[in-house]
Amino acid sequence: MQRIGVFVCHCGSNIAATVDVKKVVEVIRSEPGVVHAEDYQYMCSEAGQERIAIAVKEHKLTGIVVCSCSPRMHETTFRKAAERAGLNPYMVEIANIREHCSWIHKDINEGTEKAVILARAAVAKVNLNTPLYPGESRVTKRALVIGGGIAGIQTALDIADAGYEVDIVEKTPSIGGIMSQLDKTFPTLDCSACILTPKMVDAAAHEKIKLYTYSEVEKVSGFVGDFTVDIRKKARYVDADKCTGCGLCQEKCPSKKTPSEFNRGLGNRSAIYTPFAQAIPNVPVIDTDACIKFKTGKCGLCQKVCAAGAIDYTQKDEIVTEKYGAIVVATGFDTIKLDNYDEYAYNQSKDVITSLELERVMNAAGPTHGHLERLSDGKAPKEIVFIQCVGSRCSDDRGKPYCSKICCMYTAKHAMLIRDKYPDVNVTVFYIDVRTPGKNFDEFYRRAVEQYGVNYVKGQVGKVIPQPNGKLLVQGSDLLDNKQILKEADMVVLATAIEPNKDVRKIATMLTASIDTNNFLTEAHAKLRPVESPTAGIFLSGVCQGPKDIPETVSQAGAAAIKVVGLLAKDKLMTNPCTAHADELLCNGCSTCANVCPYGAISYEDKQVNDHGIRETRRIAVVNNALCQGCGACTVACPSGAMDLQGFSNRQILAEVDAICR
Amino acid sequence: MKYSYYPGCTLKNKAKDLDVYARRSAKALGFELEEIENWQCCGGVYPLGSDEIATKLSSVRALNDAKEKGQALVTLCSACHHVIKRVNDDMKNCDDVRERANNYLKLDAPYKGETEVLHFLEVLRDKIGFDELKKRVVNPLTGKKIGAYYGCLLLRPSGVMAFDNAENPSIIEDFIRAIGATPVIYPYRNECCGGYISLKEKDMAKSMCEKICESASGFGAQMLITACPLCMYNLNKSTDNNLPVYYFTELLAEALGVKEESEA
Amino acid sequence: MTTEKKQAELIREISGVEPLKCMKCGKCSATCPAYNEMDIKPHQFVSYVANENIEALVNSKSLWKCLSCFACIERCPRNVQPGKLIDAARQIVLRQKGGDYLKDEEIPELLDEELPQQLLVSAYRRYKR
Amino acid sequence: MSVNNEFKPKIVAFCCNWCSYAGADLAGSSRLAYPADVKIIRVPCSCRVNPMFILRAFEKGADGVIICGCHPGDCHYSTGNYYARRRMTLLFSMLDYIGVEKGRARVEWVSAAEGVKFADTMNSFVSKIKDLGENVRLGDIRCKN
Repeated sequence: MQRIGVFVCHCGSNIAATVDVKKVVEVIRSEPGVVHAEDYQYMCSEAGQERIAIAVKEHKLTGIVVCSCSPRMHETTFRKAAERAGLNPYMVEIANIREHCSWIHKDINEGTEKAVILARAAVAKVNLNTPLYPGESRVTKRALVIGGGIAGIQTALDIADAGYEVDIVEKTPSIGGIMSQLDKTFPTLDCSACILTPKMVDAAAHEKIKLYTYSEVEKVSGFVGDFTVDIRKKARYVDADKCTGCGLCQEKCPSKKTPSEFNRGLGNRSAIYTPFAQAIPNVPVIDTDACIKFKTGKCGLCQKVCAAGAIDYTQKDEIVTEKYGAIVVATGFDTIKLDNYDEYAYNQSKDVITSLELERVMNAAGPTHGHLERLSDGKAPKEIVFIQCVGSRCSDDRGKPYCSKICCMYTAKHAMLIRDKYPDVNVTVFYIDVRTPGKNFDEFYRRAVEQYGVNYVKGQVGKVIPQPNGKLLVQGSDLLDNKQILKEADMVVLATAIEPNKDVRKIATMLTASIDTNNFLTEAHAKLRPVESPTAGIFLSGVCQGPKDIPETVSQAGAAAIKVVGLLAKDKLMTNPCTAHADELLCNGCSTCANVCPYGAISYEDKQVNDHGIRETRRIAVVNNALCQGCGACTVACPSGAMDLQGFSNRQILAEVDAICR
Repeated sequence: MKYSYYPGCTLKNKAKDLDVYARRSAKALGFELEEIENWQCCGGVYPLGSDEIATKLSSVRALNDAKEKGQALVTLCSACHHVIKRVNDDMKNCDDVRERANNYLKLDAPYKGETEVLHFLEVLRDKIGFDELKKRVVNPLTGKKIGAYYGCLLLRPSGVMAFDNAENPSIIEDFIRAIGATPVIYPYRNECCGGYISLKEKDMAKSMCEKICESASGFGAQMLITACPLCMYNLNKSTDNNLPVYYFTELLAEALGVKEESEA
Repeated sequence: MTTEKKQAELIREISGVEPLKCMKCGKCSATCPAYNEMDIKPHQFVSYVANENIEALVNSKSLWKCLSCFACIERCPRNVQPGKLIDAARQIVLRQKGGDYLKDEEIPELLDEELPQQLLVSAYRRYKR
Repeated sequence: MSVNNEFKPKIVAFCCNWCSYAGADLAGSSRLAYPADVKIIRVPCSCRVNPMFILRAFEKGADGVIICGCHPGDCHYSTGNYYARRRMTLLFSMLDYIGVEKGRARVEWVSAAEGVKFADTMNSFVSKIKDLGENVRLGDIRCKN
């Protein structure tokens, strides 16, 4: 029989207001196994934990039940307290009488009654608890960063600077990401390339960083400290060791009609290409869908002109398998497709563009060489309308329910840059709210209005109406004047919502990292663990976790890096002891459990058993405790009832059921 | 192929052309429109109030009639299509409306939105196919520049109507291409003509239709086509025939070479 | 409960619209083809109901100017459906005695040769109980 | 007091640690009320819920049992909720077969972000169970006083 101590927390008035804690203490004393019960103002405080230690000693406790907040909050705290008092930490159970009781019920009788039942269930469970001991696993001292945008680059640089090896896997031919497509950055208006390119070069040159560009993560297995990852290096058809990056092949390539991804489809590129001039690595790839050689077998011009002999049409995809201790997801974002917003005439008019397309139009290396012009006729615009929140803050299935966060600032930036460079161009911004929290952000927006004369109109646009004369009639609300405005514009720029990169769901599935309904990766804790995934060993960097601008991305990248470094600095990790195990006498080696195990943690061994005096060799399931994550799928699948889960055993759960139904 | 057919009040009267040419074209294309017996007027306007039942019953009767015959229900008039399609959606998805309507009607078997409601244009697109239609055209309207006028009722709300992209539709343009003519795309094609407002507020409807016609002409349309008698009426009132308006079925019959055919 | 509060609740009930979903972007008013004819604008329908300012709403001429073209409903990013609110307000008026907006004796002079039945039927449903 | 006569159902909710238990926590921290009749048992994953647990609950006098897991595709262990879904489909059809009313047992997907859904789900489940009344079919008569 256990000797159980029950500790009921008031949590100030959070619990005590709707649960009569004294009554709980009084009632629970008579439960089997309970030898001590007390209440205290704040059990999680140092004094509260001290009370546990004293009680363990005084009453020779073997098990502890804390009736308090959610175990997701303080289970670890109380386990550590128990451990300090000399108990096995897994002899502690929490009865959640705050989130699951006091906070949702108003009536004190009802709350007290429920708290007692929850406490009873926890006592019933502890009666069956056994000490558990975590195992150890090793840590591979190398990190993987998935995604080579500013988030991935910064994370990799910070990890590498701390002395650990780190690989970046980037699916496009160059690192740089969306930031490389931007012209200027807010709120200081530095040129994006000027601040990004040096970082790209640093990453490429760093002796601890290895770049896998034009590569994708194919398969992930293992667990924190010991991941095994297959990386597919897609065939570039260009030998990176031989290529000098002279660019002659791109110049001579006769297939030049493929929309350039880098220029957001506003210009064309050749079939053999580097996405942009500062690409890293400066090694082109052949787009086989566009290449005449691949489509017809004729051409081969690039091979002929390549003095270095780097073109190799026979190259094949290659799979590289690497080991990592930690993985950082930095897959970034893209703008949403605007097919659900045809009232803004994006698909009907070339002069309606997204803000990211405007970045390319404004950029000297872009399709118009930095001249602001209408894409339909090349004419200089005189009247430009910006529309905010296109696809953001939409709860109607057409767009995204969240605020994309960066649009207010980049629109102010665009408006300001245009008014600065082309003072004769009028700029109107239709906005719902201007959201510019951040250092020097609101000042920046106000400068656009006060110094640059940008006309901000509070109200959304209903429709953009292309006119026969080529102009665009913008029909919008002016809510402050209570008017419907019709404004003739030459160009319309849509602040298009951003969404996580399309591949993130696939990657999250491989990593068993959780993801929310908007495809943003979920943090382990929204406030206190914002750069970690709930899956151990997986970290988050940049927009894959939620919309953010460059300064925030860089900060988060650094935070993710230090978390990775903290992990890699350890030689050994403790593993979760709540794992499955098979009862050797009951197991018949049928393989059902191995079939349902998502981690491949179960294998079979021929073992000598002594079944009530009968000695024989049987095929028996063996669980690898380092691989088992403790989901329990096998325990239910097992036809003979041999499989059970430590910490959540059949008997423990049944005891809880019985206690609740009593 | 046989479809149940709901003509609606106006097609028996002021909009006979819309009906007659549709029937002839259907015959030429090898499908039959079997008129629902004793159909009642749909009311012309879908009742938005969630507590309205009586005003939805005539549509339910027609829908149930088609269900009992195991046929899809075809409509021509935009307003009828709008009302019937939305009532059908209520019967399928709104427990309260379904329960109350069925309690009232006491049908042999309760109606639960089983009938497929198709606009004639959807039959052409989804059942016949515009490629097939193109093959059947004997008298292509080559060179004609036609603006499609959708109006509001066919397209909105897009979730229920599921007719086409409500902001940038293409079904009538594809139809125009199939009969050999050239579609003219203009931005006001899905803006309202004023609808019923023209009874009492003639100027309001007129100014709305002027915008539509001006935009269409501006983009080079020589004529407009529509599926709705009320749109037709409102547009005609404001164009002074500078921009003639036709029912799409009339051009269809012409292209199929059955316009002049006497009804057998 | 005041009459206005009751009526506001009735409007919510008839329309099935939750005015609190509105984020006040004004897209409905930006989209409305009858905007200039209205005294209370589409985005205000929502705030009038939310604020239980029903007396003004039911006396508004906007009730009779809305075309039910569903543009505001289609384009609303929050699925608020202001068009349904104004329709419910109209229902409240029509369901009262003498609430009809169209008198039988007005009709003959409104007719003309081409006028389709559909127009009369629709107008009856819009304007009369 | 009339309260004493009111039927207070016993309801056991199995919640997976990663999504639904966190969803219940969120319901709590958002102060979203649902009846105290619901008592939650934490399990690592919905796939840990053995049909035996549910039968035992009914046997011991539970009036309703609800299993909550991560949304399909979002399971922390990738596939656990799919197993749960299949197992429970089978179990429920068996319960139906032996005469336990449909609706006494339910599976719902509640994410860690869905505090509102958790509370709504519990409210609707409790009212369903109240409609169904006391569970008599599987109760072990030996357990009765």
